[in-house]
Parts: sequence; C-alpha cells; structure tokens
Amino acid sequence: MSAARRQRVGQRPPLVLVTLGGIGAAVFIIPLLGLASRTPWRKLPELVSSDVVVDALRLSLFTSLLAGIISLMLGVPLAWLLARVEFPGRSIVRAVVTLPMVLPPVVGGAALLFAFGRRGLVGEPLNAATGFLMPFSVWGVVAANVFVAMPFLVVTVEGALAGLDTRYEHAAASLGASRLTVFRRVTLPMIAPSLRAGLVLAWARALGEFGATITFAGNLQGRTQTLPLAVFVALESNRDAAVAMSLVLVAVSLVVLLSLRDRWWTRP
Amino acid sequence: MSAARRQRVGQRPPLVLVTLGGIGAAVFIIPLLGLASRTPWRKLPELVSSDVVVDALRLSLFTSLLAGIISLMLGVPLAWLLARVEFPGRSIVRAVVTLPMVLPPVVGGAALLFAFGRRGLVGEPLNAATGFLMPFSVWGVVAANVFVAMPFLVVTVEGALAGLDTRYEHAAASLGASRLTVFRRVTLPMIAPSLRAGLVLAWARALGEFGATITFAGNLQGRTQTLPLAVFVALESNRDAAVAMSLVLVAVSLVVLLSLRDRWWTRP
Amino acid sequence: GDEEGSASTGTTAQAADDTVDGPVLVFAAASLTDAFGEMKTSFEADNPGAEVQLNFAGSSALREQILEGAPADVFASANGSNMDAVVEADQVSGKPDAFVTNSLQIAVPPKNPGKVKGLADFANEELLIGLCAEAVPCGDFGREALANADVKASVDTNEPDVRALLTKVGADELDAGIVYVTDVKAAGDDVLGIDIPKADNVVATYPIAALAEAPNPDGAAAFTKFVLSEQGQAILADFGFGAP
Amino acid sequence: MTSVAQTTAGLSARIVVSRSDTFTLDLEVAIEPGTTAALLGPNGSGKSTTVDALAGIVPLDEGRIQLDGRVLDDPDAGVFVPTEQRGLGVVFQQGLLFDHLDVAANIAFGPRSAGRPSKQADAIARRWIDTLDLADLADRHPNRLSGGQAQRVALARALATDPDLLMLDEPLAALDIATRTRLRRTLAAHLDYYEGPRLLITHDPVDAFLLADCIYILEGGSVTQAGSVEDIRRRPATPYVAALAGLNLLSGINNNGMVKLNDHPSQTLQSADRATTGSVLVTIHPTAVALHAEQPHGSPRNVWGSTVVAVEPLGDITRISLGEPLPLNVDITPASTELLQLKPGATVWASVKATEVNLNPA
Amino acid sequence: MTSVAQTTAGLSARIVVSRSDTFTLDLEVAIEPGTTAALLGPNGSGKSTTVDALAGIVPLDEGRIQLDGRVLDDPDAGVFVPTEQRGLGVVFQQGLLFDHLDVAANIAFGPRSAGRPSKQADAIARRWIDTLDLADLADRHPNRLSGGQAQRVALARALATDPDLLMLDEPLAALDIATRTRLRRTLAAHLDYYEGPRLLITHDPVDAFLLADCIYILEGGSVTQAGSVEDIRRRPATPYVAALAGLNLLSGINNNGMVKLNDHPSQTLQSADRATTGSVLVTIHPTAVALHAEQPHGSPRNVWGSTVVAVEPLGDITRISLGEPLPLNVDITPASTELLQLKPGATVWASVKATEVNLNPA
Ligand SMILES: Nc1ncnc2c1ncn2[C@@H]1O[C@H](COP(=O)(O)OP(=O)(O)OP(=O)(O)O)[C@@H](O)[C@H]1O
Ligand SMILES: Nc1ncnc2c1ncn2[C@@H]1O[C@H](COP(=O)(O)OP(=O)(O)OP(=O)(O)O)[C@@H](O)[C@H]1O
Ligand code: MOO
Ligand SMILES: [Mg+2]
Ligand SMILES: [Mg+2]
Repeated sequence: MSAARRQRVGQRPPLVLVTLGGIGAAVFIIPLLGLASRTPWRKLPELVSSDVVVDALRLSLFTSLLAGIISLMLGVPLAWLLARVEFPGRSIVRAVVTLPMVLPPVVGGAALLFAFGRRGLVGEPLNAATGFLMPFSVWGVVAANVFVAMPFLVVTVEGALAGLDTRYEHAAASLGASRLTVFRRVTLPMIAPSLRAGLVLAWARALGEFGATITFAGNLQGRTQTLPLAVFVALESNRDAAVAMSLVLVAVSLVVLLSLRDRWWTRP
Repeated sequence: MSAARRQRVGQRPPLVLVTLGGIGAAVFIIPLLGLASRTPWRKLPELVSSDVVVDALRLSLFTSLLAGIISLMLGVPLAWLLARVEFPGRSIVRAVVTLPMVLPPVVGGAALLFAFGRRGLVGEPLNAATGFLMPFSVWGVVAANVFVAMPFLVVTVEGALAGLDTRYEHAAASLGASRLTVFRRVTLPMIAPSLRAGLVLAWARALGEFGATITFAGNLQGRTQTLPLAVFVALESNRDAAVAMSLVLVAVSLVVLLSLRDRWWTRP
Repeated sequence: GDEEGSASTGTTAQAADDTVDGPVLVFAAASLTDAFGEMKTSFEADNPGAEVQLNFAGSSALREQILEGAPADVFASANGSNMDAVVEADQVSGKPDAFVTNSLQIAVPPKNPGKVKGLADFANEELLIGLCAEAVPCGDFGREALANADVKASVDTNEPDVRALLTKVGADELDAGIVYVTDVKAAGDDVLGIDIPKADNVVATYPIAALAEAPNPDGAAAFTKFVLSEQGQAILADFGFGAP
Repeated sequence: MTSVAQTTAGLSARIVVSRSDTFTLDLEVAIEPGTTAALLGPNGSGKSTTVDALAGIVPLDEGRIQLDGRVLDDPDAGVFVPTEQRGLGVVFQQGLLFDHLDVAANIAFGPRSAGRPSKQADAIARRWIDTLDLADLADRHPNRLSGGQAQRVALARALATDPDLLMLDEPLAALDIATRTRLRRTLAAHLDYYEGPRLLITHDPVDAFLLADCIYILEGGSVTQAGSVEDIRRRPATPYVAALAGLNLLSGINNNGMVKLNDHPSQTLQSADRATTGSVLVTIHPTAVALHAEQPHGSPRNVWGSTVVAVEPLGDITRISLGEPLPLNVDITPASTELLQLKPGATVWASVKATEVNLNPA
Repeated sequence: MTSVAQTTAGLSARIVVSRSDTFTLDLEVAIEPGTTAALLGPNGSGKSTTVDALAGIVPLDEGRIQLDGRVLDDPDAGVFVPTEQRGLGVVFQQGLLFDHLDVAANIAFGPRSAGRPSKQADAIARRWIDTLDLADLADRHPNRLSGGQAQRVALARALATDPDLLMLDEPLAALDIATRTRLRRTLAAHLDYYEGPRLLITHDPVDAFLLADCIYILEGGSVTQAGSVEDIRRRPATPYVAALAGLNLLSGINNNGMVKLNDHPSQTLQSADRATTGSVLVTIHPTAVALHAEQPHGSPRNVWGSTVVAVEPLGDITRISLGEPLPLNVDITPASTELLQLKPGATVWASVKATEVNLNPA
C-alpha cells in the first residue's frame, strides 16, 4: 500500500485528540526550546569536550545500560510473578515496587545506604564476609539506577501481562511447552511493545537518575560521577557548562531513541 | 473454581523466574527494611503531626492527583497520536517525550523556568498579557509534576496501543463508530490494564517529585512545599523528622495502591 | 491587613522602629534553614503586619530562580559566587552585605570508627573520606583548609551539599568529612565534630541582599537590616554562626 | 448413560466442571487407543469445555481423568498434571495461533517444546507443511492468513506434536468444500496410523460419520446418547440427534402398532412394528413422507392434511417443513415441488406407509 | 467476466487490492438493492479481502466502490469514505466481539454509535437478542461464550446497525445443525424485508442456494463464474464449482457426440448431446454413474474398468471415489456398497448413460 494512499485513509483524526495530544507534546517541546534558547551554542563544543564530561558520559552510558539490562532480567520475572502467580503478600509487594518512585531521591539513597551500605542491613554482613562495598563504587551507581528505574519496567510489564489473553499461553502449554518456555516464546513476544516501552522508561530514568545515585554512590569523577551529577556540580559554578552538559544528555537519549525508529515501536 | 483448586493448578512456577523475581522484589524490600530500621517509631506520631507535614501532605495529594489527571487527559491523546497517526516529526516527538526523564531534575526545573518563568519563552508574554505567573504558585508545582510524570504514562500507553490488534477498532468503525467513539469505547477499554499502570506510574512519580518542583515552583510552606520538599528541609535540621516524613509518603502510596486491590490489576 | 495612614513608608527606609507590612519573600540557602526559621519568628514579632515567606533551596537553585525573575525580596546566599551572579545581572538593590561567617569542622560518626584526629587523617587511603564538591561553598573551603594543612586528601566522594555529606557521615558510611561548624551543631548527636586548628581553618562569609525587583522593597530592606542588626546576629550566633 | 469401563490404555474420564451458575458439564467418556470419538452437540452444550478440562486448562470440580493409566486430574486425590505434561495435541476452536511466529515456527513449536533440536523440529514441521499443502505460506505470519489457511495451520500444529491424546475442536469448520474433503481424507489417513485416542468435535455429521468410531452426543452439559455411528444414525434418542441424522423424531406409546404421540395427542400413527411396545421413539425418514395435492387413497395407512411452513431447495432435493398437526421434514424432488406448487402457507396432504414408521424403545 | 452495470441504487464495485507479492484481488461485483449475492471460493481466494475493501479497512489500489450512488472509494479521484461513514453491517470471519462489553452492549454498540439515545439503542439490542435467542446470555461477556453463541452475537451486532450494505463472512460456520437451520430461516426472513444489498460469504452451498439471488465464484483473486443459483448449479465452469454443486466436471472437445477429454486423452465419452460442439465442459452427476462387479452389457454407452480410491459413507448414500483412468465421484446406496464389497483398492466396472453426460460450452 503506498504511503500516500495510507495517508488518505488515515486522514482526519478527531480534533479533541489532536488538540489534547498537541498540548501534551507542547509540555515537552516548550521546555526543550527554553533550554535551547539559553544554550551557549558558540561555546558548546568547548564546554562539552572536557575530561569531566567525557568521563561522566562514558560512566552514564555504561551504568544506565547495565541498569536497564538488570531491570529487565529481574523486573520481567517479578512482573510475571505479580501478574500470574498467587502468593501471600502479593499486593504488598506490588505496592512496595512503587516505593522508589515516591521516596524523595535523597531518602531513597539513604534507604539504600541503610540497606546496602557499610553499616547496612545486608551491606554490613556482606562487607564482613567478602570485603565488598557497594557505595562509592560504580556498582553503587548501578544499584541506585536499578532501584530507581526498575519500578517503571515492572509496572509497565505487569500491566501488559494483565491485559494479555491467557488462552494463547494455554495453547502453548497444550503443545508441551513448559511454563518457562511459554514465558519465553509466547508471553514475552506477545507483550513485546510494552516490554520495549518499559525498557525505554527504565533506561531513560536510569540515565537521568540523580538523587539516589549521589546519596548512595557518592560523586567521584571517573568512578561514580555520572552526567547528571556532573551537571549538578557544574550548576554551582558555571551555568553555561551545566546547560551544555544537559544538552549532551538530551542528545544521547534522542539519538538512542531515534535510532530505534518506528520499527521498534510498531507491531511487526 | 475454588481458590484451593486454582492454587493446585497454578503450582510450581519456574524456578528461574521465582528466583529472579524474588531478587527483584528484594531490591525494593530490603531498602524499605533499611529505612524502617532507622525509623524513630516511638517519636513517629509526634514527628508527623506538625503543621508542616499536614500542609505538605495535603498539597502533595492535591498536586500529584491533579498532575495524574492532567497527564491522563493530555498523555493518552498524545500516545494515541504517536501510535496511530503518521505525522512529520513523529519519531522526534516520541523521543522528546522522554526528555524529562533524562534531564537531571534541577535542569528540568530550570528548563521549565526558561519556558514558563517570568522571563521565559512562553511565560513572559503570558505574564505580560494576563499577569499570571506560574512559578512559586501551586500551578507551578502541578506543572513540574506533569512535566516529570507524564512521560511515563505516554510511553506506557503507546506501548500498549502498539500491541493492540487494530482489527477490533476496524470492527467498531464498521458499526458506525467515529474515531473518537472507537477511541473511547473500544481502544481505551482494551488497553485498560496498561492505562492503569501508566496512571500509577505517573501519579507515583508526581508524588515523589522533588528536583524540578523545588527549582521551578520554589519551596514555600503551605503554597509550594510538597512532602518531598518538606523532607528536604527537615533533613537540614532533623533527620528523624525527615525519615518519618518519608515514611508518610511511603504509607500514602502503599495505602492508595493497596486500596486499588487486585481487582484493579486483573482482567475483568 | 494594615490601617490607612499608618503606612507612611512612601519614600526611604526610616528609623528602625518603623514597622513594615505585607509579605516578604526571602530566598535563603538551605544551610540557613533553622536560623532563618527563628529569624522569621522574631521579625514578624517586631513587624506584626509583615509575613516572612522562606524559600529554602541550594544557593545555586535560588540564584537560577532569581535570574529567571522570581518575585523574591531578599537573597541570602551561602557563598559569594552565587550572589555575584545575581549582582552581575543587576538584580541586587545596592550592594550585598556579609551577614555571618562560618568556619569549618571535621565531622565524624559518633563513635569515630576511623579514629580521625585531624586533617592529616584525610590522606589515609584506608579511610572513606568525603568532601563537598568543588564550587559548592563547603567544598571550596574544605579544599582550602586541606591545602593550608598541606594534606593531599584521598577523597572517595564529592558530595553535592553539606546535608548529603552529613547524612553519610551520620550513617557511618564515611569516616570523615569537612563541613561547617553550624552543620555539626544542627546534626546534634548524629555526628561528632572535630575542630580544625585556626591556622588551617577557613572562614566562609555569607552575603545577603535586598533585590532590585523586590515586590516589597521596604520589607526587603527591613528584613536585611534585621538580619544585620544585633538581634539578628544574636539569633545566628545561637546556631553557631560567627559574626562577619 | 453408558458406563465407562476402567481400561488402562486410552482415555477414560468422568468430567464435572461448573462454568457458571447456569451451566455444569457432567460427562463420562472412554476412548480406546487408536479409535476416534466424536463429540457432537448444540452450541453451548459443553464440547469446548470438555476439551479445556481434558487439556488441564479448566480443572475438574469432580471426577477423574485417566490417560494410558496415568491419572491427569483427580480433585479427590489432589492430583493435577499440568497441561504441558499431558502429551496433547489440540486444535482449539479459536485457532490461537501465535501471530509473532511464522507458520513454520508455529508448527515447529510443539516439537521444539518437546525438546527436539531445532533442525529436527523444522523437519517435522516441514513434513506437516507439505501434507497440509502449506508450503506457500510457511514464512507468513498467521495474522496475514485467510480464515481457512489459519485453520489448516492450527491442524498442522496440533498433529506435529505426535500427541498421546488428540483433540480437534471443529478443525474443518472454515475450510472450503474441496479442501474440506481433501483434509478429511488426510485426517482419516493420518488417524489410521496414529495410535492414541482422539476426540473430534464437529457440527457436521459427515465428519463424524466418516471419521469417528463412536459418537457422544452432548446436550446441556450431559451425554444424551452415546454409541456407534450406526446406533446414532438408526436410533436417535433426541430431536437434536434426529436432526443430525436428517430424520424426523417423535415419541409416543405403541399399542399393537398404534402409536399415540406424546407431544401431539390428537395424532396416532400406524406402525408395522408391533413388537416394540410401551414407550417408543418414532423415526421417520424425510423421503418416506409423500405429499399430495388431493387426499390420496391407496396403501399408505397414515394420511393427514397439513400446511407447508417452509420450502428449502437443497440442490437435488427440496426440503419441505410441514406444520401442525404433525411437524415433519419432508424431502421431495424439485420437480414435485413445482408440480404441487408448494409455497409456505399451501395446504397439502401427507402420507406415510406403516412400514416407514420405525420404532425404538425409549 | 461479467460486466458491471453502473446502477445508481445498490452496490457496484470494481475492487483491485494487492495483499502481497503473490496475491492480488481483482473483481467486479454489482448487487441490486434487496438482493443477496453470495461469494464462494476456495480458502485464500480473497473473500474476506473483498469484505475488508468494501468496508474501507483495506483501501483500493485501483477500481471504485459505489453504494446507492455514493462513491465510497476511488483512488483515481482521491475519494475515500472512512469505514464509519459507509453505513455497514459486517459479520467478520474472526468475530471480533468486544470482550470488555457484555453481549447486550456489543449489540447496542452500532445503534449507540449511530447517535441513538441509549434507551433506544438498548431496545433495538433487546429485539435482536430475542430474535436470535440470546436472552440468557445478554449480560455475559463474549470471552465467556461458546463458539456458536459468539457467532450468533456477531450476527445480531451486525444486523442491529440497520445497514445500507450488509456483509456476512461465514456467519453460520460455528453453529450446530438445528441452530444453523433456524438461523438460516431467521436470516432469510430478515433479508426479505431488508432493503439494502447484501453480500454473503460461505463455504456451504446450501446457504448460498437458499439465501442468495446471485452467486459469485472467486478463485485466486478473480471471479471465475457469476450468475444465478441455477446457472451455477447446472453449468459449473470450474472444478471448484462442480465440487460445490456435487458434480463431476471434466473438459473436452465434442465431435458429434464423441467427447475427447482434455486431461484424460485415452478416454472418450459418448454424449447424447450432439448440438454443443467444440470445446465443452462435461458434467456428470455422481448418482448417474453405476458400478458393477462384472463388466456390464446393455444400454449404457460408456463403460470402463477402474479402481476404488476412497469409500465414504455419507449417511443415506456412500460416496465412492474412482481412480484412473477417469477420476469420478460416484454416489451409491450403502446397501450396494456392501453388496459390491467396495473397499479402497477394489476393482470395479463403471458405466454412464450417454444421456447423463451433460455438455456446456466451455
Ligand atoms: N470462560 C467461560 N466462563 C464461563 N462460562 C463459559 C466460559 N466459556 C464457555 N462458557 C459457557 O459454558 C457453556 C459451554 O460452553 P462450551 O464452549 O463448552 O460450548 P460448546 O459445546 O463448545 O459450544 P459451541 O458449539 O458453540 O462451540 C456455554 O453455556 C458457555 O456460555
Ligand atoms: N493481512 C494480510 N496481509 C497479507 N496477506 C493477507 C492478509 N490477509 C489475507 N492475506 C492473503 O490474501 C489472500 C486472500 O485472503 P482472504 O482472507 O481474503 O481469503 P478468503 O477468501 O477469505 O479465505 P478463507 O475462506 O480461508 O477465509 C490469501 O492468500 C491470504 O493469505
Ligand atoms: O464449514 Mo461449516 O460452514 O461449519 O459446515
Ligand atoms: Mg465450542
Ligand atoms: Mg475469509
């Protein structure tokens, strides 16, 4: 079907939806323009090519990506358990998952310290046994990112699972597929669009994560200083640099998301 | 079907999934326990009953709820446009929607100032024309919340729309339903679980929102000081109070989410 | 609510016992939270018609808000550079005044597990050491103090503000950090303060200014004046601040 | 109701499932290895629910399912074998093909799940693709198939699992006439060398007659008749079965060849059968009824006047539905229809020979 | 191919849609108001695609759709009326009921969408619920319905819109025999006082013969035959149509009553028809072929030896498929089947009278 033809068919979406959706888009576009209007475009290359920025960018990409993957590996099974298995305390676990979203980031970071820090519930015995210390290390950054980002994936995927017609899973079981195989080969592919949405949410949230990271993992250039942390520090002294570095963050996320293209978002 | 019977049938979920999901749950539960272990339970009632907390709680509930509703009203149409209508720049808009997630909250707040502040792109003419000033008002809080929270709803809902079988929408159209009617009476109900998930995400994110709010709307008790901001102030002087107030946040979100119960999460 | 006629504050600020009214919006650095809370109570007692509204945030966030046209009357910054930016933008009415000083102290967990005695211990790689980040007031001053003591610190984290640093020290996650005396005092039993010798110590000066576009210029002037007055200075001293 | 022998080989089950307040399924089935049972019944009678229960998708409320000596579900004993361990091949009424996999992968899904290496699974899939004429569609996704194409894929997917128990819920419903005939033969041929028990659900008596060794009639959740194809065709026990076999069914009481009809007390039919006395089921073949414009005189013992309710040309024959006093279906040639000028509302005389009034004990 | 008169009332359309590299639909249809066209064809021949195109779900690549003088789709003119403004009632092959609405709300959806107040819409729904015997299911959600129940709901939903154009894609496929017969009558009665054109898709010739005024045969995306029920039944133009009508179809060249068969050059059939010369289509009714254990002598002019390929008992008759040299379907009585001991592989003699070899010009 030709594109022109398709367009003709898809014509005239309802005005209400276009209006409301347009306002919705403006909510994001106008602040971006605001940011652009205050950006020192001339000095930009210089501002963003410093060691600090390069280090921070590298670390941010690594940790956000890793956090996305870990969120996927832990969050999808968790979402599945919440959606498909009845166990005592299920609704409490479901509610607790949203914890990191409502806690002020600094408190979230503090909670992580209380849990995985040197004197933390789990951190103390762990440290005693292995000498491993999570705060002030890159693993601390990843942990903070996972803590903050995973809820988005879990909630999104659970929503999708709740909306899935279970008869397809039954059909797969009737073909001899174990629950795990059903999960891998039927359930996951069928919720693929929501899975992608959840992953995007988690990754982007991890990329922008600030409060919990700085509180839990600290802020050391090259080790735990991610781009948002570097932006924050720059804000203290050099607003131009801060704005420039923020644009790097925006650019990274735009590039990644645009490179996924429509193919990634739509049904095959 | 009796509950016992159902349980018998649902037995033995795959060990991998239980293990990974369990670890996933631990990521949230352990920090909560960490927080609880440092909570001054004895002094709690006294700490959370101050004017400051009551004001902040009331404001937080109001603004997060309003932000959730606005996100719903603008975000769902936006998601629909992104998923169902081809327009130039669609993939850019889609990527820009994730902007507030990757911007450090403080920069996000600054971007809002650049856009809607008294000297802002839109704020300046608006202020000149009507005298209306968004920052340092409760509307500024709501705006910051919407800016930060709406992306979660948009991405979740778009993912669900992408996964929806469009043949049902065609069937509805064949019965004479306009695109708007199809949207209201078929599309939305069919993605209800994801819609709920997106709403929960947006609301919770708004409830916990801190950085953009303090930068854009300020931190005025009774006017713009939400609970997370009050926690921030309390941290300065009285850590116990800060932890106690964080627990109020957690409690609010647990109560709200638990009150939704399973019914809300599962297919009818 | 003010009575007709009594509000003869048309021209310039008059004698100190002239009262002002209306809302006075004060943007104050987060580290002034408790002291300015007290300040508000006293000022409002003296000026029954006035209502002080306090907006606490990091100095840089406040600076940003003012530059973007926030309707603030007074800005009290925790360092000079944020105030300088506001001055440069012609947003200050007159000139800023230094209103307090603050000196540094080493904060350690209550039981001092690292057995920290002085700045020299900051070079110990075994210990977990935190400072405030560079450009953050306490960060710059802390580094200056270390330089004075000729210590090359093995830093594990550069915290965004004093609060974050104190939280970690208080939670026993860091063995030592350099903060303001007032912060240690405010933290109560959570941390232990260790003095830094006068020779190495650095004194930070906080500036305050009424703002050029203050909606309530009289209130702004009066509040600034109150902070600089004996009564105001006494309140600040109670919270551990030094005189300018 | 037939009693189910507790054989060890094959399937034997008593299934009690309550689907809603108004519908409870309660039936016994036994299917010997290598034989096909057909399950027929009106819409909503519980056929698909039976499949769900046997497949373990809906657990039993009571009863017991045993396949080749293995207990699959027994609520009293607390036994429940999950679906994937039951060794099934099911064609579901709704198809339930996986849209995210292409046709070949859909068919290979079963063998893959059984742990076969993917090469082997593909080879098995390939065989079924060829058998069911799907080669052109192998890399198409099911949402791009026509209704009939999808149904063939569903059939291939079920057959490819090489199951212990094969269940086909209307596997031929969407197929065109030629494909249907061909697939019916393919299915018959395949079933011939397939050793497990199989359950076929269909609305088409031809499918049942051609493919089944034994037929269960399910109505309102209960078995109303069970037996061989011949039993069912010759001695329908309910109006539904009679309609299925294309027969007219009445019930009455035979008294020395005079049958008083239960539902039509004013009518009495003469039958040549005097041996079957008491309560009887009466069957009359539609072609055994003759229609006349005038009251006939001659051999037929049963003659009455009636009105035409419907006239349906069915190709070689035309089906006339008669109304009161005795609603019967009558098949005559299109030529006679024209000759008699039969239209709804027309008045006719009907006659049936006593030898054509067949009786079976009720 | 038939040429389509450009009537203003009713439907007239030329539909060209390319679904994939290998399938292009290209057909013309015209349906007068108040008449029913049946669309029959093998699986994958484009029937559902035709519905999609007429409904505006798939846009035309070429052609033009006109309904009651309104142009609905015309790519050349850049006209495209969206689905919801076409005034349709469609039963989709996949049902596509809304699981989130109960049965009553599904049926009321059309009237509601047409802007009727909900009371009125409910009343309309209620009428259809009663007509199609759905009262017990009115507040059930479709995912709790049996296959046949769901199909009745789909039918009610389409009929309740009071459409300008009614399209039914296998509306009776999942129904049991009694319901099917009853619904067929309901449908016929309803169609009688429904004034728009209607398109019925089915695999069941009985549906087509009973409900349609005119039949289109679609094969591989093109119309291979179109005409009245009688035309189609009497003069099948393709093997598919012949199978549909239950006839054997062959092609050949007639030379004064001696027909040389194209696909079986070794065989020649004698026909009583000497008038139809040249290329002809030969139809032979399955009951017109007689089978014998020994070579028969007597009147039939066509006699040959053959092998039995398949034996299918179809109730009153048994269908025998013969193999080479002339593959034909033969219908005989079950009694004869036993008498002749016909089994696949058996050798038999077949005979056909010259008067039963019907010829039509190819
Ligand atoms: N998921 C369900 N929940 C509740 N009731 C159901 C469900 N599925 C089916 N039913 C009801 O159970 C009864 C039996 O349904 P079932 O699907 O077994 O019938 P069926 O014999 O397969 O009919 P059909 O020939 O129409 O497919 C029906 O009354 C139906 O409405
Ligand atoms: N969405 C689609 N995309 C691409 N090809 C399709 C799609 N749907 C159907 N087709 C193909 O188009 C052709 C016609 O399909 P269509 O569904 O119209 O057939 P049909 O006549 O309705 O068959 P059936 O009797 O099996 O329902 C088939 O070859 C089919 O595989
Ligand atoms: O294939 Mo049918 O239409 O159920 O007889
Ligand atoms: Mg069924
Ligand atoms: Mg079709």
